[in-house]
Amino acid sequence: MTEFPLLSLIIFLPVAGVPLLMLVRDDGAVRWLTLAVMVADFLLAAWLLLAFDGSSSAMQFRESADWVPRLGIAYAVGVDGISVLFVFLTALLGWICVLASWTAINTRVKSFMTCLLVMQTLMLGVFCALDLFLFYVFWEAMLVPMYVIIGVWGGKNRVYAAFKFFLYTLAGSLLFLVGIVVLYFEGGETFDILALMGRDYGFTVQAWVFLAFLVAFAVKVPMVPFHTWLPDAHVEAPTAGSIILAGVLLKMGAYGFLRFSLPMLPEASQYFAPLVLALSAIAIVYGGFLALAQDDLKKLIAYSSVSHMGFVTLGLFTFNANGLNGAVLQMFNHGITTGALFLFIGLIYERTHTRRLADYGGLMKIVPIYTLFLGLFSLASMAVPGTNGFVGELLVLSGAFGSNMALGAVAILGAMLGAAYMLRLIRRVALGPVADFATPPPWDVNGREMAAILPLAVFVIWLGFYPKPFLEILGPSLDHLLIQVVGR
Amino acid sequence: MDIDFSIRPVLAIAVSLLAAGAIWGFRRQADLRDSISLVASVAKFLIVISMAPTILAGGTFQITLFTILPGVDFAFRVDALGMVFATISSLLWMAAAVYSIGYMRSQKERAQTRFFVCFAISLSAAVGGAFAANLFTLVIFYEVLSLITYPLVYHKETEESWTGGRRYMVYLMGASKTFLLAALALTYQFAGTLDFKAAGLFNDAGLSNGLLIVIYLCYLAGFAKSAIMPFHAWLPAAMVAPTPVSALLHAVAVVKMGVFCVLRLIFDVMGVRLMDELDLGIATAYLVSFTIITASIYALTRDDLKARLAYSTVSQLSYIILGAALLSPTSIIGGVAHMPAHALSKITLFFCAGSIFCASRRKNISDMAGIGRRLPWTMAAFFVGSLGMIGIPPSGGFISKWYLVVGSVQAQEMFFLVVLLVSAVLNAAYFLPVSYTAFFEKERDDPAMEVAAGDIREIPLITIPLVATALLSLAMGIYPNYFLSLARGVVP
Amino acid sequence: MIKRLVHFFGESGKSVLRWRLFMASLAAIVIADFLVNRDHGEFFWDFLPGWAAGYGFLSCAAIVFVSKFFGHQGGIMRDEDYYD
Amino acid sequence: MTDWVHPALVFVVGALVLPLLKGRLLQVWLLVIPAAAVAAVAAMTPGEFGGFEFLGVRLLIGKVDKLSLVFAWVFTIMAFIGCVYSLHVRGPAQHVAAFLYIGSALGVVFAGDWFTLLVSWEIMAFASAYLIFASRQAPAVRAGMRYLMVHITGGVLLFGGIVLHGMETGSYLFGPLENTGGLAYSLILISFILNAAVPPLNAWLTDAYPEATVTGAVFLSAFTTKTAVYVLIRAYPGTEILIWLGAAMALYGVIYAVLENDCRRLLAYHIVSQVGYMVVGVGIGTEMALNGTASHAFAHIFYKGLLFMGAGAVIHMTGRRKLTELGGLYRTMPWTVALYMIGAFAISAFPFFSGFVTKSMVIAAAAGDNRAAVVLMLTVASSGTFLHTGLKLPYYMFFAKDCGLRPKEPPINMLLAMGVAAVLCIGIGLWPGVLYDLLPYPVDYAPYTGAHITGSLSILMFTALGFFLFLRSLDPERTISLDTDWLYRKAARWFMWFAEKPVARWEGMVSGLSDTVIWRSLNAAARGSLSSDRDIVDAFVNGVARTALAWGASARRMQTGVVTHYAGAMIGGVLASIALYVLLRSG
Repeated sequence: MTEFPLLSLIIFLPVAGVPLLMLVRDDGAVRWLTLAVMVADFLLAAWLLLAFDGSSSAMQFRESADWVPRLGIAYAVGVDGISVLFVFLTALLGWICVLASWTAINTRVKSFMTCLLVMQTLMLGVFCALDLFLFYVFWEAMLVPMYVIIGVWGGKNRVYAAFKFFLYTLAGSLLFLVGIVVLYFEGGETFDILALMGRDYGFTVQAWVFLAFLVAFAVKVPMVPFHTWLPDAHVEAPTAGSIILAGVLLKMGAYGFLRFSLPMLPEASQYFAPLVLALSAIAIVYGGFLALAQDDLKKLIAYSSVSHMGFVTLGLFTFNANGLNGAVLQMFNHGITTGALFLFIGLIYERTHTRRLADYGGLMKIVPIYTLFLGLFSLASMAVPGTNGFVGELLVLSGAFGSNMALGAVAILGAMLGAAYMLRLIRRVALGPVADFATPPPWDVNGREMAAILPLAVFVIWLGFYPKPFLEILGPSLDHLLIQVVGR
Repeated sequence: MDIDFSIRPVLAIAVSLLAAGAIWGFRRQADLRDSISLVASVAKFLIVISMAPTILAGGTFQITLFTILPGVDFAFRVDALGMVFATISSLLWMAAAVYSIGYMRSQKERAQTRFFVCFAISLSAAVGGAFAANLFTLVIFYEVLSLITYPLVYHKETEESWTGGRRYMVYLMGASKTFLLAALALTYQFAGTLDFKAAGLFNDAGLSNGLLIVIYLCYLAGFAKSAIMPFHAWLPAAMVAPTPVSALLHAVAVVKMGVFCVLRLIFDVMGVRLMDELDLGIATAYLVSFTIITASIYALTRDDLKARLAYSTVSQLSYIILGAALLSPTSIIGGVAHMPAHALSKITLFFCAGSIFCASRRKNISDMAGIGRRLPWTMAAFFVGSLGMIGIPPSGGFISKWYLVVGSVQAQEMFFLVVLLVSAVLNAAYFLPVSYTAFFEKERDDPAMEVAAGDIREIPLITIPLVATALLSLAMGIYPNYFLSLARGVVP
Repeated sequence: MIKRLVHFFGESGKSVLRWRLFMASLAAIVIADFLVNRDHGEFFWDFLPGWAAGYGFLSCAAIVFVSKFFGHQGGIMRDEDYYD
Repeated sequence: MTDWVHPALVFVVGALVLPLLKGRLLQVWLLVIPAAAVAAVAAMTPGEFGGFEFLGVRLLIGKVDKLSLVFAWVFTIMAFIGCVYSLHVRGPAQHVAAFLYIGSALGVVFAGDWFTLLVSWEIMAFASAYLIFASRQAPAVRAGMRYLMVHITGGVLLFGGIVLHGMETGSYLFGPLENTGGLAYSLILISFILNAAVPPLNAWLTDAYPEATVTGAVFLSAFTTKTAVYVLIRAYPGTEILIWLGAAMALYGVIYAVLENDCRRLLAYHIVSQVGYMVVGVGIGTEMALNGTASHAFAHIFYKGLLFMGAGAVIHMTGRRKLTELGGLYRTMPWTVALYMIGAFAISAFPFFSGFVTKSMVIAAAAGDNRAAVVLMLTVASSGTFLHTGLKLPYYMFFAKDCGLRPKEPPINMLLAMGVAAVLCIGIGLWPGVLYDLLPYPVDYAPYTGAHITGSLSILMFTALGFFLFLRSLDPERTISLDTDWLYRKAARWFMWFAEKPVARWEGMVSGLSDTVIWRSLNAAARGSLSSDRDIVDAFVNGVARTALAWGASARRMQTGVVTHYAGAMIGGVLASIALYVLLRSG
């Protein structure tokens, strides 16, 4: 609709910031510069969200230019109701990550910020890409900065974690690539996603490709049993890394299902739905139990992500409106909430240098404001009515019940576990007698941290009471998707 | 049935929220802080009662703030049932506000600001639930109430109170996170809406009876606040809280919220017709009858006064549900009228328990021999309260019991007539001994007691409100029209 | 005057006199019972002079012994601390 | 309510004001209120007053006819006497209770509808119970609790019966019940005869009255059973079963009285016996029988009051209540003896005493109804009455062996009260006409026939003869007698066992579930899945990872974060797989 290449601007603005970084020496300046870039990017994303026409399911803000015409590869970007949300989410978390690593990262600041900026571009690219090859490039390239972030600025055991992360995702992406190639040939030698959606593939092809994609995405989501890289990665990653991982990277997998598996391989999707649903249900409960058993804050949240992403995949494969809406909303919520929770753990870790649940207690008394928000996000994560989590969970569960009673029942168990481990977290960390910490209080959140927290808090409440605008943006695209999957 | 738009429901909820903020703000000046609760409680009551005339005239107030999900609004609607609940909670908050000031100060309790803040918010939650126009809104406030009362339960922060608090959460959150959530999801998926409808939500959903029954049972279990056995254990566990909490919240606001939800479920979610067709009404009636009798018998064995009161509450709540579940107009009136009747009497009894504790540090009935001479007002009020629980005229309890009994006869269910009568005798058997021990048994001065019998005194700030509530409970017996006509408004 | 009357019944010295007076009154009553007119009555004993005297005496005896029998043999009479 | 003042209202107002008064003022008030009540009754004319709508029930709190007036008269006068008798009692509490008690009894008497009846009935139970609790002895408190529980149970039965009745007939107006075979009929009957202390429902009375305060017992003896008789007359006239219950009851009381050692419990058993006459009267249900019942109740209240006052005076002065511990008091309490004996003669129906003109009416009614057996039983009972109240009790209390006590006469107010009662006992005996005019139905009965006088005299005097002959075997023994209260006293213990053992255990188990089952199983499952995750899933992956690490120096270098090598590895993998696919496709 607009000639102005808004999307490209959004995608490449962060990278464009990198050379600027090279010009400045002082770390402080680097931080400020990065922040400026990220915020600018966020503002653009916000403008994109506002300018987006929620009434249509079509791809908007499309741009395309030939790239390798011989192979039918093009540079094509565009957003529909689904991806625009994640562009926005990514942009939002971008500058929050900068704030989160403001003091946490004090070695090789410039390189770190560079990684962040590159990462940002690649993630945005993934959500916007309308060309399968382009998508894959972004998707693969993302590994590198993430690997570096974990491997360089990570904790004691970072090498192990980073390598594990890499191994998993590489294995996944290779299969993904194979799948892409198959689609390329089967779909008439083009990488144009929309075109590929239009094609009708034979069932066997669909099945094989679906399985290939399934592994690729399952690793990213992650789904049981491909989840074990997640806790290690989270534990070792610096705060910003965790936020990106939880907030955005995990969404890639689900986004992959939405973009490719469901619309391109509907029969296979329906055929394999029971498998995915089963895995999701297992992930929900299994993740919940694992979270309940953790004694490390980051691990706890990491496993809770496994459980929550289980809800997402569950919702996706119920193939009904409630389920899909819930799933996408849940993706967005999870980005906000879990991102926030990792941020909070980062904040407290900076001060206490411990993540063991046992070392905490009575934060309510010494850092009330911090605890207040921690409580808010924990409640959101356990989906208390009035927070964003509840809306998503309710929709997903409705969908689950709509597709299969037993499925719903299992998912409910997961919801209950969510309450259990989150309440345990609050009880241990915030309430009770004050634990004796290495660095003595008082050290409540400062203005900079507040700036990072508040927007997230706003979204928690907003989506909790008034998710309508988001659902309206999603609505048409998901209806369209639903038609693509079951409509035929 | 005219519907007016009005901001008043929102105001009624907001006023105590604002108060909570103000209390936090003035946490340094104790007097100012405490007076805020008083002012807020009066204001809240006035706002609520200002809606009474319209409601009594059969009208309703409505205000829709915005749409949450398709078919789900964030909206408030004031009708007769909600008005009953809102009236008693806001009315009794005034008494409780005075009482808790007296209590907390005489006890030199810790963390008073937190206490008063949570207290005020929980009142908002209660009234919010009372005025909720649909399940979603209702559940929001339901959960808020569970969470905000948690700090009040573990208030003392002793080992005992932590375990009590854990049980509280395990039951309330557990039940709502499993059963209630499931019920909501099922309802939203199959009925497509969560709005209250007098005819019920499932009429054109075309669900199998089995599924409907499952949904109903999920709701029933999910609203664990109504303390139907076996989902009642959180209530005795919550008795570790300071007495004002037990009094207003665990005798009035929280438990009534649970019962209120069940009544909403019966009247506005399932709908009377469906309840009748699936025989759910009668099944529920049998379930709660079991609760009524068992809880009463168990109360007999408790020597700790608050525990005895707690189990009496468990059994009395089931009276209310029984009345509704019998589905006969008169029994419904009885059930609804029993909400205020029980609230007035039970809050009096808890106030008395607290008063005794503050004055004498005694918790066990066996230690209260002859205390009636020392605390005449308190124990007299206690006696009046017990009359209400047994259902002896001229207490309010008699009125509701009359309707319940007439209703059960009307419903052709002699069994429940027997249940009601037997439990009345049981109530007498566990309440009257308290009075006669206090008044007629010889005072023995045992050195183990913290406070010697000699220096037990009434504490004015505590005694005045409990006498007031006692008089109120009598007043309802003599002039029940306000609540009765509201109750009539509930009958579908 | 009342005092004297009461004491008359109490003092042991007057027991013989009391006994005689008592007997005399009994005799008087029985005689009177024969003199009064019995024109109407429901049952046969209403027409028997002296019936009442006998019946009274017998019922007295009956009450005393029957109830004492129940009390002792029927296990109705128990120690005062039976219940505690 | 201008033309009509409910005497109950008078007493309630009186009770409300009482706590404010003390000393002389209190005593004056104690006399003014009953007097005012008597006046209110005197000013009353038959009719219906104070009708209104409540809870959708048509109420009629004032239904005045001759029957209610008789009872109103006797209640208010007895109230006056009782107040005089208790003038010396300090503190308002007991008086308040007494006033409420009397007031509620009057409420029953004028109740025109079941609802008012029920309300008064319940209040009566509580107010009267206070008079028992008030003596504050441990046994009294326990007995009071039993009394209260029994009456609450009775009230509950009445409650249920009334509701059922109201549902059956659609009207709550208080009137005769016809036996429709419905549950209501029997429920109400049971609750009524429970209050009338008809065996086997009599034990509450003989259990509790002797434990009451000295003054309280006087009121108790007057009101509860008599209100029961009143409502029986109203609701169950001519109910066959009542005749036999009544006759049995008359003997039951007498038989137990023989065994009794506690003076007031002995008198209590004679309440049972006397009420038996009234119940018989109700059962017969002829005009004469009902007259007899009403009048006997009227007379009974005074002489029984007098007897309790006498026994009370002794207890008040000596502090003892067992016949075995009393005796020889006549020396110092002649007036008490004399006044007591008047009551004794009245209850034993000596000619020219009140009992003579009322009891005989019931017996005559039975005779008129051709019930020989009943007549004989009642005659035995009256002989027994004299045997105990007229002979045994005074003999062992005032005469017999000397217990050594030399108590003074009771306070003057007690003597005065007894005097008034005595005057009434004699007055009614001498001028029965006055009473007969009050009765509900016209009376054509002349008590004073020669045969009747000589007959009763010989029965009584030959009873006396028997008494003196069998004196030894009548000696009181230090025992208590088991009555039907044994049942619920034992049952209560069994029930408490049931509550404390099975129920409590079950409850503990259920409410423990959250901790024992839910919480534990959750944690167990959590720990289980944790270990499985570490030892199975992750172990596998780590195995792969290690091999991969061992796979070459490149892996070593990887850790330094040199990116190009991955790129290399990646691309290699990609190319390999594509090649593979192309191969497959072409093949």
